[in-house]
Formats: sequence, C-alpha cells, structure tokens
Amino acid sequence: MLSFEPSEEQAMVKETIAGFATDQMDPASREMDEACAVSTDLVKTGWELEIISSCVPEEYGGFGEGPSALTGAIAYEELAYGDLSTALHICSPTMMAYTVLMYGTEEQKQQLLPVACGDEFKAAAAALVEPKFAFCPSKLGTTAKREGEEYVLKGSKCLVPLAADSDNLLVFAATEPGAGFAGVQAFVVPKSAENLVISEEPEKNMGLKALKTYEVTLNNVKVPLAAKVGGQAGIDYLELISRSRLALAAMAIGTMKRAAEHSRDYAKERIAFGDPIGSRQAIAFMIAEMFMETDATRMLVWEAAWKADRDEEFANDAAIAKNYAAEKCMKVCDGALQVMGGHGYVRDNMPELWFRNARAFSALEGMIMV
Amino acid sequence: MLSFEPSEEQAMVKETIAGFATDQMDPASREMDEACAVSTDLVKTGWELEIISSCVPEEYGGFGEGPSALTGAIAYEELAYGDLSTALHICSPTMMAYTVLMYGTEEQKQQLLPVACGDEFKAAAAALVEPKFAFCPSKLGTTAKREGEEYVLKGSKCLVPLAADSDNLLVFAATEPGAGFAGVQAFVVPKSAENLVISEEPEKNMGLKALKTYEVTLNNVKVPLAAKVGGQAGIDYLELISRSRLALAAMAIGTMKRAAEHSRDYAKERIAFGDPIGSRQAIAFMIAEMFMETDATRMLVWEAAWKADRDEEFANDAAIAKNYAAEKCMKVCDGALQVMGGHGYVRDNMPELWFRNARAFSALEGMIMV
Amino acid sequence: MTIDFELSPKIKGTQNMLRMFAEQAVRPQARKYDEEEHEKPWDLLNMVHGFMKGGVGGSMSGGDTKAEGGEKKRSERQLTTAVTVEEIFWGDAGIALAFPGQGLGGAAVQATGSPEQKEQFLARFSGEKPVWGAMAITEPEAGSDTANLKTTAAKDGNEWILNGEKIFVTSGKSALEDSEGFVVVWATVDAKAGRAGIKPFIVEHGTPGMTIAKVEDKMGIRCSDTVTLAFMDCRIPEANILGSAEVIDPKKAGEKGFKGVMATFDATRPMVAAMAIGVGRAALDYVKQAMADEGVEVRYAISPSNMTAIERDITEMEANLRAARLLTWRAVWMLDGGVRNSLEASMAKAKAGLAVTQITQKCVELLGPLGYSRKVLLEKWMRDAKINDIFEGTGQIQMLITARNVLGFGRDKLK
Amino acid sequence: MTIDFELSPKIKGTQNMLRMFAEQAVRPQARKYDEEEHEKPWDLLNMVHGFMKGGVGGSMSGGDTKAEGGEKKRSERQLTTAVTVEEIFWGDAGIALAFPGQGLGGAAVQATGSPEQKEQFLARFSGEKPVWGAMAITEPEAGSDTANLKTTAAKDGNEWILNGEKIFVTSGKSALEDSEGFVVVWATVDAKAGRAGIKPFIVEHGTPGMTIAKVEDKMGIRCSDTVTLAFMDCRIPEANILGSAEVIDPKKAGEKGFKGVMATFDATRPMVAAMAIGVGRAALDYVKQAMADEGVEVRYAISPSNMTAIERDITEMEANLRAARLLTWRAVWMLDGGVRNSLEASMAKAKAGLAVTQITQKCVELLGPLGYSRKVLLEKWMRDAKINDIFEGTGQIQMLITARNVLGFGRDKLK
Repeated sequence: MLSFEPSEEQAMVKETIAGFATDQMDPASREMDEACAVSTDLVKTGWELEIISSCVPEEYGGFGEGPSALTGAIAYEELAYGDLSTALHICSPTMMAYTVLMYGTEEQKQQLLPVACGDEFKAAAAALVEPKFAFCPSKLGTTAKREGEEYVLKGSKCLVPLAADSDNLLVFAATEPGAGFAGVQAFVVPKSAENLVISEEPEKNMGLKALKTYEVTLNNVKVPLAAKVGGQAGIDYLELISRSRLALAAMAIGTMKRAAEHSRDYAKERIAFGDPIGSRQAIAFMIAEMFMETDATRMLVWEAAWKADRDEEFANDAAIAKNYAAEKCMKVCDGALQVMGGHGYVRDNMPELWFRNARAFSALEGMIMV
Repeated sequence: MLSFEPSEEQAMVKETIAGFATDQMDPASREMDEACAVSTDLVKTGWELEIISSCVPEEYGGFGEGPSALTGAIAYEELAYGDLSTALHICSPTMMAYTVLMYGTEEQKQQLLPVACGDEFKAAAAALVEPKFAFCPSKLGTTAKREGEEYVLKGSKCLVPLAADSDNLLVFAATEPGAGFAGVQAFVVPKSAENLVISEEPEKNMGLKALKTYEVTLNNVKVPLAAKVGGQAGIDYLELISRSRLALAAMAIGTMKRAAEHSRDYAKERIAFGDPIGSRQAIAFMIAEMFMETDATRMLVWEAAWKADRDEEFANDAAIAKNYAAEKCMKVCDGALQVMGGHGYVRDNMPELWFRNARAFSALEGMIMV
Repeated sequence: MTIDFELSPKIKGTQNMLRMFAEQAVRPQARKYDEEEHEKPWDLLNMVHGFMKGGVGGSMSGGDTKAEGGEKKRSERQLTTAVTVEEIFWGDAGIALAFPGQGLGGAAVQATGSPEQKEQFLARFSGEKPVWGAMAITEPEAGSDTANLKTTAAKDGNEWILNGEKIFVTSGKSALEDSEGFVVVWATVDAKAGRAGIKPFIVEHGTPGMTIAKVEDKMGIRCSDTVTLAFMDCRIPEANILGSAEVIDPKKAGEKGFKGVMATFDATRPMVAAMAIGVGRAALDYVKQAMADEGVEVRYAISPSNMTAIERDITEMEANLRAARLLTWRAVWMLDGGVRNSLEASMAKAKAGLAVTQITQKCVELLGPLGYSRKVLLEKWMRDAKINDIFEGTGQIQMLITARNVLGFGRDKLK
Repeated sequence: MTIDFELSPKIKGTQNMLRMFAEQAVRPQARKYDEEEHEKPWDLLNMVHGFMKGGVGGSMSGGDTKAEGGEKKRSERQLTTAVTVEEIFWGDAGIALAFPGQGLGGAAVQATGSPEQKEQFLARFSGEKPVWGAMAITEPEAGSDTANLKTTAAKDGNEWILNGEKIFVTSGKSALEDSEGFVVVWATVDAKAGRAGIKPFIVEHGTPGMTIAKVEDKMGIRCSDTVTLAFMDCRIPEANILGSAEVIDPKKAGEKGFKGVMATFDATRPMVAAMAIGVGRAALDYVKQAMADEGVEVRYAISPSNMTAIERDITEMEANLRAARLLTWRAVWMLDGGVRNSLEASMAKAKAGLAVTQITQKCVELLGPLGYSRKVLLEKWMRDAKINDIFEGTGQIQMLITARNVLGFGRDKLK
C-alpha cells in the first residue's frame, strides 16, 4: 500500500544522522575544504554511526541482515547534508564491504568484512572511474587477463578515495572487453602488490577538496585467482554500479536540500530595494524550484531503492535517478550561489563550495554503495 | 567592417513586405487557418512582391542577379510575421527555381525559370521530407537508379507543398544510398509521370492548416536522364539544404517576433491583482526572453546567410541556426500562449495558432529556399 | 508504516481495468471527437455513467466516495482517483474531461453544502441518466484574480438575483443544456468587502436569466465543452447559497467560507497533475514503441555522454514523468491521510504541467513529419497537454503558491 | 551601409596579435595564479602596461582611446575593446581582470570629470609604471540597490569627509596599495534625497582615513583582487567630487549627474558579456579539441534526432556562444555609432552570462573525471565564468532591465 512514511528504524537513523550532520559536519565544512582534509574527529564520530556494521550479519562482525538500499539512501542524504567530502570519506569502505558481502566467497567475507565492521574506521578504496574522455562504466579500459593461476590487471584509475590509506583496493576490470557491464569483474588487490602505483599526492579537483582521492595505475599487476570477488561466479557488476548510483544520488539530494534551505533563509532575511529579495518572483521562483527538484529527485531515488530492496529489476531506475540527481544538484547549487550574488562567489559563504562539489556527481561512479 | 544595418535595398524590401504582412496577411491568418486554405488574393498580392523574379537574371525572365541569402532571410522573416502558411505557400516555388538557377542545365533553366518568373503565381513543389522515424536529409529512403537512358525513382515523400497544383515536382533522391549528402541528386518529375501518386486529399497536420501539403509516392517512376538537375555535374545537395534551412529559420524568426510582440502588448494591457500582468517578474522575464531569443536567432541566421552570399562554407552555420530557430520558436510561442493563460488556449486568440505552427520547423526541410 | 510504492491490490485492479477500458473504449474515439468539435460520444458517456455513476467525473474533484478504502484502513480515496484519472487521460484527455459527474461544482457542494443541499443537488449524479456539475469563477476581466469578481448577488426577498458574466466554465453546456445539472457560481454580495464578500451560489439548469452566451473553440481537449455564462437578473432561491451569507473576515470564516471552498482546489490540483501525467505517458509510450518497432533500444544504464541524443531525451522524459507522478501521489497520499498539502499539491501540479508540456512537444519533434501529422495522436497530445499548464491555476500561479509556502510569505509579501 | 560580419583589417590584426599573446603569455600562467591566490604576475603586468598603457584595463570600461577609429570613419573603439576583451579572457579571466588600467573608476572620470580632473587623474595611466583605477559602489547592506547607499560625504570647509564601508571593490588593492591609483567612491551628500543625493568622489591612494579592511578569497578569478574599503573621517579635497555637488532631480541632472555616471555601465555591460564569451570559447575549444584528439567528429548538418548526445550538446553550445557574441557585437556597434543601447547591452549580458555559465558547466560534465580535475583548466573556467552572471548586475538584474525596456515600464511599475 502506497506510503511515503519512513519506518521507525529509518526515522531513527535519519534523526540521528541529521543531528550529527547539522551540529558537527556542517559547521566544519568550510574549514575542511580550505584545509583539504576531513576532520579525523568527524570520521571517528561518523564511524560510530555503524553504517556498515548495521548491515553486515553477526557471523562477519556486524549486527545486521545485509544493506537496505532505501535505508542507505535516507542515511546518505542526511550525511551529505552536513558535508559531502566527509560523507564520501566515511562511506568509502561500503563499496568493498557490500560487494564482498553480496558476492564474495566465504573466505573473502571472513577476510574482509570483520575489518569493515571494526570499531575504528578503516579505509578500503574502490577503483572504478578512469581518466578518459567520455568515460562509461560499461567500457572499462582496465583489463584483467587470466594467465594460468593468476589474473594480470592493466590500466589506470582515478578518483580512488583514500587509496593511500587502504590495505586493499577493490579494482574493477574488464575480463571480457567489449562485453559491456557483463564483462566486468572485481578484484581485491593489496596496496602492496607489485606494479600497483598510487599517486604520491592526492588528486586536486575542483571540489571535494577535503576528500583525498588518488590516481592508481596498474602495470600488469598479478593477483591470484582467489582475488576475484565471488570466485567462479563473480559479481553482478550492473547491480553494484546501480546501487552505487543510488548512493551517489542520495548524497546529491542532501547537497541540494542544504543549498535550497540556505537560499530560502537568505532570501527571507536579505533586504534590497526595501523588501526581502525573496519577495521578488525571479528569486522566489528559483527557490521554489530548488525545493521542488530536491523532492522530485528524492522520489526517484526512493522508488529505485525500494525496487532494489525487493530484488526487482532497478538498474534503469537507478541510472535515471542518478543522472537526474547530478543535473539538478548542479542547477540547485548554481541557483544557491546566484541568489546570494557576489556574496555567493566569495569563500566566506557556503554556496561556492556546494557549487564546486555539485558538479562531482556527473563524474563519480562506484565510489560508495548502499 | 562590422555592421548590423541592412542595405537600402534590403530596408526597402523589409518595409514593403512588412506593410503587406501587417495590413493584409496577419488579419486574415485566423480565418485561413480555420478554412484550411490560403487566400488566393493574398497569394496574388504576395506574388507581386516578385520575390523570385527579383533574383532571376533577365535572360530567364527575371530582373536580378541570383538570390541573396541575406536579403531572402530579411524578406522571409517579414512574410512569416504576417502568416506562416501563406508565407510558405508564396515561397514554395523558390526551391525549384533557385535549384535550377544555381545548378540547372541551360535547357532546364530555359524550361523552368520563365514560368517561375511569370506574372501569375505558379506552384512548383519540392519533395524532400519522408514519413519515417528520425528522418534525416542525409539518409533519404527515396532512391534514383540509373537504368540505361533513364532514372527510376522509388520512395515516398510527405509535406510536399501544393503538389497537386504543380506541373513539375522537384524530387530529391539518393543516387548513391549511404553516401550521405553527397549521394543525393534532384530530379524534375512531371506530375503526369506514370507511377507518380499524389495523395487525393491534402495532409492534415497540427498546424500550417492553410498550407496544402501532400504525400507523394513514387513507384518506380521513370524519367529521362535530362530530368536530373545539372546533368552530369548534378547539384550540391548540402548547399541547397543549407539555404533551405536558412529560409525556414528566417520564417521562424518572423513567427517568434509576432508572438513576442503580442505578449508584450497583452502584458501591458491585461490587469490582474490591480496591476498589468507584465509588472510581475515571472511574466516580464518570459517576455524579455522572447525578445532576447528572437534577436539571438536573427543574429545566427544573418551571419550564416552573410557567409552564404560570400560563398564561404556555411552549411554548419545554417544547421546550427535552423536547429536553434526551431527550438526557440517553439519556446517563444509556447510562452505567448502561457502569458494569456486560458485566453491563449481558445481559437479566438492567435497564440494557439502560432503554437501549432511553431512546432513545424523541427519537421520541415527543403520546402523553401533563399 | 514504511515507505512503499506498491499500489494496493484494490487500486491495481482498478488500474488494470481502466487501462483496458482506456485503450479499448476511449483511445479509439480520441481523434474523432477532436475533429468533430462540440460533439459528444454519447454511447461511451452513457456506458461510463452506467458503471461509474459520476465516479470519474466526480474524481476530477476527488469526490469518488465509491472508492472509500474501508473503515479501519487508511483511506485511499484520493489516490484511487489520481490513478483513475491518469489512466483515463492516457486514453484521451478531451473525452475524459467530458465524462459525466459532479465536477468542481459538485465538489464545492460536497465540501461546504448543508445536508439539505447535498441531498437536493448531489443525488442526481447517481441517477439513471448522466448528469454534469460545473463551477463558474473566472470573469473576462478578473482572470485568476478571484478577489476582483464583478458578478453580483443581490438579496431580494427570499431570492438572490445574479448579474454578471462568467467565462471558461468547464462542462457548462453539459451541465445546463445536455443534462439536468447545475453550476456553482461565485458572486459578490458586497463589492466593497473584497474576498470576504464573495460567495458561491448553486444555479439549476434552465434557471431563467442564465444563458450560455458562447461555447469556446479550443486548441485541444475539444470533446470537453467550455462555455461563457451570462446572468441577467437571474433569480435563484435564497437557500442556494453555499455557506453563510454574512460578510465576515475570511480568516475567521473557516471551512464554510471562501477558504473552505478554495480548499477544494488543494484536492483538485493533484488531479490536474494526474491528468497531465496520463497525457505525457501516452506520448512517451508512443515514441518508445515507435523506437522499438525500429529496433532502436534505449541504453539507460550507460553514461549520458555515451548515449545518442534520442536516448538522452527518453531518459530525461522518463525521469520528469516519474518524478511528477510520485510528487502527485505524495500529495494525494497526504490528503488521504487528512494532512493539508497545499505546498505538495502546488509542487505536483507545477512539475507535472511543465514536464508534460515539454514531453509532448519533444515527442512530436522526435517523430518529425510523423509527429506533426494528424494521422498520429502525438500532435493532439501536445495540444491537449498544454491545458494542464493553464487551468486550475497556471504553472506560474503554482510556482507562486509553492514559493509562498516555502518562504512563508503571504500574498502581500510575495505578489 | 550593409550588414557585414567581417571585422575591419585593423581589428583583425589586433585580434590575431592578442590571440597569440593570450595563448603564449597569459594561458600558461592561468593555473599558477589560480592556486597562488592574491599573487600577481608582475612580469606580465609590466609587459602589458608597456605596450597597452592601460588599454585593456581601460577597455573594461571602454576607455581605450588609443583604438579610436580615425576621423571620418565610423568609430570602432567599443568593438575593438570587445574583441580585445574576448581574446584576453580566452587566455585567462583572472589574469585579464588584474591587468592594469583605469578600470571603472577611470571610466567615471573620463565620462563626467572636468578637464582639470581628467588631467590630474587620467595621465598616470600612461606613465611608466602600471597603475590601477577602481570604483566603489556596493555596500554590505545595499547590494544592487544603489539608491540606498549609507556611505556619507559631508562638506567641511574645502574638504569632503567620507564615512562608510564599501565591498566588492575590484582591483581595490591594486589601485590603492600596489600602485599609485585612485578609487571613485559613491556616497550621499544628503541621505534624505535618495538617488539624487548620491555623488561620485575621487579618493587618491594613501588618503588617510581610507583602509583596505579585507581582501576577499573567491571561488574564481583569483588573480584579480576584490577588497572591502573602510572610510573613517576620510578627508578629500573639495575638487574631488565628480559632477556638481548640488542635489537636483536626477532626471534634470543629465550627463553629469548620477544618470551620466550610470550610463558608463551601458558601455560596461557588453564588455562583461565579452569577458564571459572569452571564457566560454576557451571551454568549448578545449572540448572540441579533446573530441578531435579522440577522432570523434561533430556532424553539424545531420538532423538533431540523428546526432549523438555529445554532438547535440556541442551544436547547442556553439549556437548559444555565437548568438551571445553577435548580440554583444551589436550592442557595442550601436555604442560606437552613438546610439543608446541599454536594451541591447542588457540582452547581451544576460544571454552571455547564462550561456557561458551553462557551457562551462556542461563542458566539465562532458569530460567527466578529466573535467573535474584541476590538472585541466576546464574546472577553472567553470568557476571563473560564474562571475559574469553576477558582477555589473546579476543575470536577474539584466533580465529586469531588458523587460523594463521591452515593456516600457519604469522601476516603479516593474520591481
């Protein structure tokens, strides 16, 4: 029966995270952006929200029954509302954890999940995006060739979060180039692996400055067959990508919500020509659209996530939602800057930061997961 | 040296046509749309503007030195300002006339141009558009195969203006299917030709109701080699298409201008909540954008036409201008309807007619030429 | 409670039934009654009346009491209506708008009428013959400025005397000429009192002094009649006023007053959104089928920069259509839960009206000459869709209401 | 006269020269002075000053007298400036904005100053060392509401005493700290008189009582300094007022009054449009080159429904960029012809600001991870471009001015 009301558990998750995001993340956002580093205290506290362990079954160190895409989407929206870089940082281990949880062999689960459920935040990077024109996850240039009892990985990746701090990287590579989504598998590659090169310095991007991302180059990196997630069976790459798209779209919603509320408050207080600037239709309609599109995006994400949780076909829905979210998030944050005029362009105020962060969503794939 | 000032001749053409359009075409527009027929009086008067004969050299019955794309664009904008269906009707023989003038053999010129310069309007239809999904002029389904001393034409066309009244049709067909624009040639086909079928009734379209267009089917229509325009050398199809796009884009500008001015006047007079509706930013900005985009489109068309007149490469410019014109014309006419609200939706007022006509530009190709 | 996008079996049943009905009984007649303006598909309308007894007509205003969702269970009346509306309008907007039923007029009676009035005026909708109800608000000079109505209602003994002109009365001819219906007319009992002086009056068909001055020729939804009503010393019984006759501050007037009747629009706006979505879905379905017939598949999951232009158009249209539907469902879901939804209703209508205007125009464009031809219904849907961005408050009005809600500004602060 | 889109040989020469200069001298330093905020490329600035003597800086306000187009011939001064600006900004917006020259401050002196004032204040721009002029209008509370300025100018003997705070002063630090320049400060001599009481005053660098309270950290155009100026009993000579000191109805004040100085903005707006276009062209050029390197061709002439998504993006971006440029050229062409161009100037800036905001954002999107990385300048152009939709009047203000011109409404009728 149709309902838009979160479950009690979801409401609780939402409330808890919203408090953390509003009271601790949001106020630290500017400072972290200028410092190009996420506050370790925030990561510590954020980790205590037990986002991963609440999804991992007891046998592997958690206390849950697998991730819920919908609950995840609700949680990620609230996290991103506080600060996008921190939210991505805290959630970056989900890609490895959930991939292994959903498709990993028993050995892989035993090896990797308990770490992901530890009391301390432990980085575990996923390497998917590649630095090339018109990148598409269905056309990975990174390949994994089987040679005897090994796989040889070759290619280069970028936007790999916390790669330098990760003991293992989850590398997505094409085992059957040209086969599209069906031809991609995931491999657990130790950072120490020979011929695996992680850029000395973190990447410098327009936004997400506080999030440390790296370039990773694989020059014929050899890994044992056991490094392939799921062994023979392997993974359902399209499903992972789709769950990742929902995660990213959810964070876009949080970013939009924050920006829309900021514009609303500013437009009510800021006086020009004797009236609040929000009393002029041009500004007022911009703000109305920000709220409308934030809600619209949330609806698309929720419906797709709901399908995922019911094991219904949701890949197309997730793609539609993610693309919509990326576009609208940019539009909303552009509007938030525009509403403030010159004040939005200086770094004393937040809109320019959201503006720079917003564009990331069209470039990001497979960094986090629900 | 940069200048946006039309020549004296262009200014005169503009003024003359503007008068005709405003005083005679515009007032008759609604009636003709409802009657699904263009007024013969208007065609008669419009023909006396000597649009074609002013471009055709004396030796072929005119008094000009070939068509000027720029002057044509200025003239067509003014005609369309009055009524689009009538404007297309009056200009429909240009496709045949200019194609023959630019590429025809001496015989073809002698045969066809004097007629096109006659004192009486004489229909001469061009058949280019085809009724298929994702139609593109570079992928014509209509083919012309050479068989001995004949060409055999096969395929179906639509949106052929005044086909039933034309003695000859200018049929565009692929002589080298798959060769894109380079593989298309034009053929002069007598209406009486065997296996040439013109639909009994005119087509019924959403707009352009007053303009009689037909479906034309060619079931292996045989024509002599001499029917191929330009003989051996043939035509430069891409240039013809491009000049046609400029002609259509120019008419889109006239349509936009008329709609924008109507909205401006209505928004100044119409009172709601104590003020003219134009005193509210939402409506005011819509109208400002209508004028801005009308001017923007004119700039693109003028520059491309100017290049054409200098025999510079202008195909891409013409395509860009036409696509821009088609999109903006729809947006502007949609806005003109929206500004009037319910009053714009009823056929007592003009916006709904412009709204229906505007969408035609994304479907039209090769109907008229400058 | 938990988030759930699955419709209840009951609604799904209705939906499937209506989908079949729309496809087999409505869609095939769409073109005919577009070309033959001012005609009515009587067989269909009688049939509809037969098994709906004003259901769908009523549903335009959420009056479908038949669909009441049981005692204990949360009501799904508005949701049922929204789903119903989308399906019928997928079939054809013009014919759907011509469906018999109480319409906005009946909705106003239902919302603010006395038991006697409901008895007297609403019973007819479940009678043997189809009957229409209509609402007359707009005036030539007033537009959406309802505070400025010029139509007057003067008390004379135990009668009201109405004078004035009303335009854009949907189904006015159906209610007053083609059936034994009525129209709810808004008039001022005290010109100086502004909004507070405006009251709704029920005028029966055939009342002397009320004439249909004009039946509009429209761009679209041609099967539905839109009329101008002229009132010249039109006398109606004293009892035909809805709510109290005294002029009091509307804020205090409460549910029975102007505000009360206006509140019925909060229920109406999502239904107009649902109408739009039905039309938009019709267009998008058609184009997707055309592509499938051409063997062109849409690769939703690849990155947008790898798509063809048409693929990206399709994905964008789907996103907008779905988002509009979900915003609409959220608005009616709130209403079914007894929650005021002015903000969400305006958002839904604004989003749906704009989205579907763009979708239908884009679909016509994509099909080129085929889209522009009246051989195919796409061009009709483009004409029909446009009304949803206009009636029951234009897209601009919806944005204004949304903005006022978001910013917490009154009509004084945000004009 | 006839329509002609070909630039005169003289301007083409300038254009080619500047294109080379921008590519070889400006572009290579773009990233450095984005990362090293508040630093200046002195070698380049000295070089620029050497051969331009304030040309480009002046050109921000159309003050490039060197480019005067001879006696008989139609002036092409503004056009030359627009072309110049586009080329330099194609190289880098931040560095271009940091170019020395008279800027808006100098422009105001040129437009409304007495011969003595021009002599005293403008000569310096052709001196040996680079000098900057600045203009201080905006205040923390006023924004674009210039009628509401709080900064006061009180007459005391043969001096004016300025008190107040000004924000967003472009090149304020360059003018007052890095060179021997000046700033034109707008202050009211009579708070009750509103717009009529507002006068521009010239304040020399190093004048006691004027301090740089803050240098802004910005999202983009970081090479250009934007400062806050504080005036505390800042005394300037009586003669430093531009125009007359008496408070008269601005309508009668004519060219020397508020309106006169405001008119310099009509010349400025198309230049801001040209700035935007330079940045937009940089981004579009980059993406087209990237495609060419990938062997991806753009098929402009096929029908849009046959294009790839990227092809359609490119054609749309080109259309918008060209249209913006031509609207801009039209506006400056009118100015060169001595025709008032308030409408056309606003249209040009509105179109250019919006088009380039969208183009740069789309280009970053198209290149995905590469576009988002600071290894490539695309992301910088997206940040830089945004300022053009904001300064010298936001896009909304431009639409407002355009609408007022189109509708013939004053600021009273269309707020």
